[in-house]
Amino acid sequence: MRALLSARWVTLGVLCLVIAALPLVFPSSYYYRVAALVWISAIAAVGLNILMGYAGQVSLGHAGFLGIGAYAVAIGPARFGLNSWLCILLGALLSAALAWLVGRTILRLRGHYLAIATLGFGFLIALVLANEARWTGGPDGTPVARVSVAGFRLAGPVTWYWLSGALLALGTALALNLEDSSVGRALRALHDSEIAAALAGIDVARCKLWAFIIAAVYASVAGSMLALFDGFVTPDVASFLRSIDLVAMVVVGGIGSSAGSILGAGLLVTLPQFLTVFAEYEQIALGLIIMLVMIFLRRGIVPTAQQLFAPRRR
Amino acid sequence: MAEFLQFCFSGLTVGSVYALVALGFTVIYNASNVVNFAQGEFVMLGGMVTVALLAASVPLPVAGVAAVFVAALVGLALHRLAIEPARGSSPVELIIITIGASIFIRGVAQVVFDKQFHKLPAFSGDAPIHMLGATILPQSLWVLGGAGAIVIGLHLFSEHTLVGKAAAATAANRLAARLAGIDTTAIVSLSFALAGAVGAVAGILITPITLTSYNAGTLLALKGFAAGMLGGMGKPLGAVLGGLLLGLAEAFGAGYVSSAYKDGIAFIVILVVLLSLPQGLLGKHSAERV
Amino acid sequence: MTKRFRLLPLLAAGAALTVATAAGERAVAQDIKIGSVLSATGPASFLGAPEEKTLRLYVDTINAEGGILGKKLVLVVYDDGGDPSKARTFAGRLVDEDRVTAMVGGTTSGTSLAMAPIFEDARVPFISLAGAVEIIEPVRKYVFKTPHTDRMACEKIFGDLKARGLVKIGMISGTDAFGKSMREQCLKVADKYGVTILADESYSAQDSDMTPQLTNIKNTPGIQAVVNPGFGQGPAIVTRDYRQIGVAVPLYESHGVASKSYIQLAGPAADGVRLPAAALLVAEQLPKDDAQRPVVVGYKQTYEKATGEPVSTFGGHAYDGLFILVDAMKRAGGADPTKVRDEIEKTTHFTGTGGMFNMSPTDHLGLDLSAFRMLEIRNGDWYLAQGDR
Amino acid sequence: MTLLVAENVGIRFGGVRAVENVSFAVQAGHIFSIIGPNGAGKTTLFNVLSGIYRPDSGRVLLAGEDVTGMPPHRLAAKGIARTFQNLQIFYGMTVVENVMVGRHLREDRRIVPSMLGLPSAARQNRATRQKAREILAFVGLGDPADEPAGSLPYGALRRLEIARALALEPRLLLLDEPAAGCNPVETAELGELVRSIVRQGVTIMLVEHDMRFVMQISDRLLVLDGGRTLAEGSAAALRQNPEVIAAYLGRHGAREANPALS
Repeated sequence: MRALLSARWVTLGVLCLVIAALPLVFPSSYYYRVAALVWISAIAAVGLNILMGYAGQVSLGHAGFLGIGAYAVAIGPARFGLNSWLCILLGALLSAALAWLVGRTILRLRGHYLAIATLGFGFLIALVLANEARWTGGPDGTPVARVSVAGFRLAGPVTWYWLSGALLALGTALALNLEDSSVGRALRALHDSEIAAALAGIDVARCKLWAFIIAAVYASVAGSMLALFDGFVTPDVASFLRSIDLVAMVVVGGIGSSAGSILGAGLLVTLPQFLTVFAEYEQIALGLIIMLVMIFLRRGIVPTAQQLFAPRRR
Repeated sequence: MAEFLQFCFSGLTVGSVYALVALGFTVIYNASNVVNFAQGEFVMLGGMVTVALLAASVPLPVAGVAAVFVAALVGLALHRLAIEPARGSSPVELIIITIGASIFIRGVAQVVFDKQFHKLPAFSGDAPIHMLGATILPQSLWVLGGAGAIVIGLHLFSEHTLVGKAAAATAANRLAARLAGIDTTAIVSLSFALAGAVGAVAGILITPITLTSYNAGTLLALKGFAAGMLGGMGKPLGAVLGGLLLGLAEAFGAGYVSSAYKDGIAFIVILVVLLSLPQGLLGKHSAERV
Repeated sequence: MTKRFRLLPLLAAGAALTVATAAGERAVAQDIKIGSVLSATGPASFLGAPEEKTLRLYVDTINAEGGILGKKLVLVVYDDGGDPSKARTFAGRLVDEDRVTAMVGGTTSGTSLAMAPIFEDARVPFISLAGAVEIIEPVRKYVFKTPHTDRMACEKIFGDLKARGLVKIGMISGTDAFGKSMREQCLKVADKYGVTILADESYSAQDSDMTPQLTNIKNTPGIQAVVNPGFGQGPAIVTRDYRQIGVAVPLYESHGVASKSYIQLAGPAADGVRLPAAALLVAEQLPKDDAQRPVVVGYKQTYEKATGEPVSTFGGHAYDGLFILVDAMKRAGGADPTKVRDEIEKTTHFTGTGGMFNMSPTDHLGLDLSAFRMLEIRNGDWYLAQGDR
Repeated sequence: MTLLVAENVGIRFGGVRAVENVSFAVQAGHIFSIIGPNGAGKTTLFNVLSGIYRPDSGRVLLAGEDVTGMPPHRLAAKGIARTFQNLQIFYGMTVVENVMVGRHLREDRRIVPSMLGLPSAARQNRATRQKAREILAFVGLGDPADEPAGSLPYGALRRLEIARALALEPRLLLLDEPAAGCNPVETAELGELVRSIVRQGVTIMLVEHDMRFVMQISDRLLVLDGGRTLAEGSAAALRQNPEVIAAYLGRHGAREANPALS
C-alpha cells in the first residue's frame, strides 16, 4: 500500500520538478513554446489514457473534443462576450454532455468497431467546425481573444509554459488518484474482463461512459489551452490525424501509464523539431522512429523501462 | 429519374473505389487480426509506381504488373520487418506500427516520386456511357469489375487451394494451425504480400478516376477501413457491400441533402448500421465464452 | 507492478527537450538570415514544393552573385505539413531561435493567419504566400503577401461574366480553406457585378466524383455559367465530370489551378475553361513591350531548367516575395527587421511574376485587378482570353 | 429457507436448445451441485443465473424476488457472486487489487472525491485493501498479495477468483469447476475452503467434474443431460437412481462415485 501511494507521489513529484527545473536550461523563449505545447498535448494524452489505458477502450476521434474546447474559447468571447475562463468551463461541460450522449450508444461497440464509430464521431465534429463558417470562420480558422487576469494580459510562451505546466500537474494528480480508487480499479478490471467485472458488481456501461466523459473533459481543456496559447484556431485541431497523434502519444509512452502518456506527448511534439535536420527525409525518419519504438520498446517506453529496472517483476 | 440514376452511378463509382481499398484490409485482417493503416499506401504505390514507369516509357501493362510486384514486396517487408518482430503486441500497438509504416512509406514516396498530382489514362477511353439520361465513365465499370474479380479470386483461393485453406485455419486459430503443422508466419507474410498486391491493383484501377499523389493513401485508408467495418471486418463480400453502401450514402447525401455534409452523412450511416448490427453487415455475432 | 521507476523516463524527457533544437542551422554573424515555414508535405504540398524549390534556387543564385550588400543570404526552411499549430511553433523558432530578419512563407491561409501574431509580436516582417484576403485585411503592421487575393479572383471572373452577359451562375466550391474562403468572397462581391448565384454546391478536397453536385447545378433552371473555386486535384475532377454529364454552359476555374498539372489531369475536358491567373502562365505570349515579360520569361526559364518541372504561379509568389524582400533590404542598407519592414511597405513599381506591386501603409499586397489576366485553355495550353487586354 | 428458485428455465442459441425446462430450488446454507456430461448445459445455466444470458423462458427467483434477466452487476448487488471455468483474472493488476475490485459495491463510487484524492478516499482505499488482505489470507493467498496476478500458479488463480467473489460478501456463490486442473491435495484443500465458506453462511452452487469431490461435499445435486433435468436429489439418492447411473455415473463417474459414497 505504501509503495503504491509513494509511487503516485514520485511520479507527480518528478513531473513538478521537471516543470520547475526545465526553464533553467532554456536558452530562448522558443523552448518555452515547445514545452508549453508538450504540456498541453500531455493533458489530452493523460486524459485519453484514462479511457484507453485504464478502461481499454479505443477512441480514434478524440481530437473532436480538443476542437470543442478550442472553439469554445474562440467563439464564446468573440460572439457572446463571455469570459475566456468561463468558456474553458463551458467547453468542458459541452464536451462532457456530448460524450455522455454519444458514449451511451457507441460504447456498446467493441474493439475495432468502437474505433470506427469514434473515428466517425470525431470526423463529424471536424466537419461541422469546417463547414459552419459563420460561427467558426471555416477552414481558414478564427482568431482567439487573449485572456487576462486582473488586467494583466496573458500572452507569451513563458506565461503559458507555467500555466499549462500547472494544469498538467493537476490533471496528472487527478488521473493518478483515479487510478487507485474504486472507479479506477473498476475501469482497469473491465479492461481485462468485462464479464468478471460485471459479476463483481461493476456497472460496466456506466464505468466506460465515465471514462469517456473524463477523457473528453481533459481533451476539451487541453483544446482550450491550445487555442488560447496559439491565439488562433483552425478545424485541423479536430482532425483525424490529430486524433491519431493523441493515440500514438498514449501508446508510444506506454498504455496505462500516466507518466508514459506525458513522455509520449513529449516525444511526438518535440520529434518534428528535432527532425528538421533531415529536411526532406523528415517523414521517413518520423515513421521509422515510431515503428522502432513500438517494436523494440514493447508496451511503450515507460513499461519497458520499468521492466528493465525491476527485472524480478514479471 | 435521370437524376436518381446519376446519383446511383456516382455512388457506385466512388463505392467501388472504397470497396477495392477495403478488400486489402480484409486480406490482412483475416490472416492476422491486424488492422493495417498502411493499406492506403499500398494503393498509392500501385498508382504512383505505374505513373512513374509510364513516364519512363514502359508500356502500361508491364508498368502495372511491376507496380503490383513492388507493392507486394513492400507488404512482405512490412510484415517481416515491422509486424512479425512485434508479435504479441496488442491490437492498438500494432495499429500504431502500421501508422508509423504509412508515414514512412509516404515519406519515401515523396522523395522517390514528387508531390504533384498524377493520373493514368482510362483503360477504355474517356467517353461516358449514356443510360436513361445518366452517364457513367467506362473506368467505373473496370473498378466495379475489379472488385468483383478480387472477391471471387479470394473466395476461390481460400476454398480451393491448400495455401488458402491454411490461411483460413491460421485466421481461425493461430496456435491450432501451428500445431497442425502450418507455417503460420509464412501464411501471414503471404497475406501481407497479397494485401499489397490487391492494394496495388486497386491503385492502378482507380487512379484514372481518383488521380493520385504520394499523399493519396491517407484518406483512402480511412474510407476503406470504414467500408470494411461497415461490411463486417474480414468478409470480402462485406467489404464490397460496405464500400458500395458508403459510396451511395455519400452520393445521395451530396445529391439530395447537402454536399457540404455528405461525408458526415456517410459516417452517420455507418454509426446507425453498427448500432443495429454491432459486427457490421455480414459479420457473425460471436457469443462470448466464459 | 509497482511504479517506482517513473523518474528516469521523465528525466529523459527533460533532457530531450533541452537539446530539442540544438540542430538549427548556424550562420556566421554577418550573414543575413531569412526564414520560411512552408507546407512542403501534407495536402498543400503541391503548393509548398514549388515555393521551396524557388526560394532555394534563387537564394543560391543571389549568393553565387555575391549576396546582398556584401553579405550572404542564409535560408532557414521548416515544413509545417499544413498544420497551423505546427506552423506557429516553427514561426516561434524562426523568431526566437534563428533570429531571422524576415520570413517569406506561409503556404496556406490557415498557417499564415496562425503565424501572423507571432511576427507581429516579434516585429519581424512576414511576407505570406497564401491567398486569403484576411491576411492583409485589416492591415497588420508586419504582415504582407504576394498572391492575388481570392476576392480579386472573384472580381476578375465576375467582370468577365458580366462582359459576356452571363450573370446567372452556379458555384461548386472545395470545402478546403482555399475554396471555402474564395466562395465567401465571391458571395460578397456578386452584387457589385450584378451576378446572381442560383446554385451553391461544394465538395471535399479529395473527393473522386462530383457528378451529384454537378447534376444538381445542371438541373437548376437558368444557369448561364459555373464557377469552381478550388485548388489541388478537385478542380480537375470537377472539370472531367462537368464534361461527363454534359453541362453545356461555360466553366470558370480559379487561380488555384494555375499550373500545368491541372491541364494534364483534366485532359481534353479542360478545353474552353477560363480562369484568372498571373501573366506567368502565358509568359511567351505577352507582347514584347509588356513590362512583365522579362521577369516572367526569366523566372519561367530558370525554374523549368533547374527543376525539370513546368512552372506554376505558386512558385512565382515565392519569387515575388523573396525579391520584394531583397529590394527592401537593399534600400534599407541592412538587415534590421524594422527598417526592412518600412522599406517593404514602400515597395512601388516592383514588377514580379504576379504583376506590378505598389504597396502602401493601407495596402500590404499592392496588386490591382490588372495583375490578373483572363486565360482560356485551348488544345491543352493557356491562351489570353479574347477581350482581355 | 429457499434462497434460489429456478422455474422452467430454458435458453436456446440459434436452433440449439442449450437448457430446456429446468427447475430446481436451492436451500440457504446448502451446497448445491450441478453435474452432467460435457455440453449438458451446466455453464450455460450458471450464465443464466448470473445474468450473462437472459433466459428465453422461465423465471429465476432470488429470496422470492424475480431476478430473471437482471444484468450481472445488479445481480451482484443482490448477492450473487461467481467464479469462472475459464479463468477471468484481471491480469493487469496485483493479486490484492483483484480482490479489491470485488469490494466495488461496498465502496463509495463517486468520481469526484476519488479524483481529488480526498482523505475519505484514502481512508476507504486503506479499508478496502485491509479487507482484501483478510480475504486473501482466508483463501490461503496472504503472501503473494502484492505480486502481479499473472505470476500466480494455476491453482492459486482459482483461489484468487474465489477470494474476489467472496469480497462481494455474497449470499450465493456460484463456483464453476473450481477443482479443474487441481491435484488431489489441492482438491482436498479446496473442499475445506468450500466448507468453511458455507460455515460463514454463504450458499454455494457448484459445477464440477470431479465426482469424488462433488459427491462428498454436496447437500443436493442436479443432474443435467442435453440441457434437460435428468434427476435431482441427495448424493445417496442419486447413487440409487438407475437412470442416473445408466446415463451418467455409469459411464463417467461410477468408479469414483461409489467409493466416495461408501
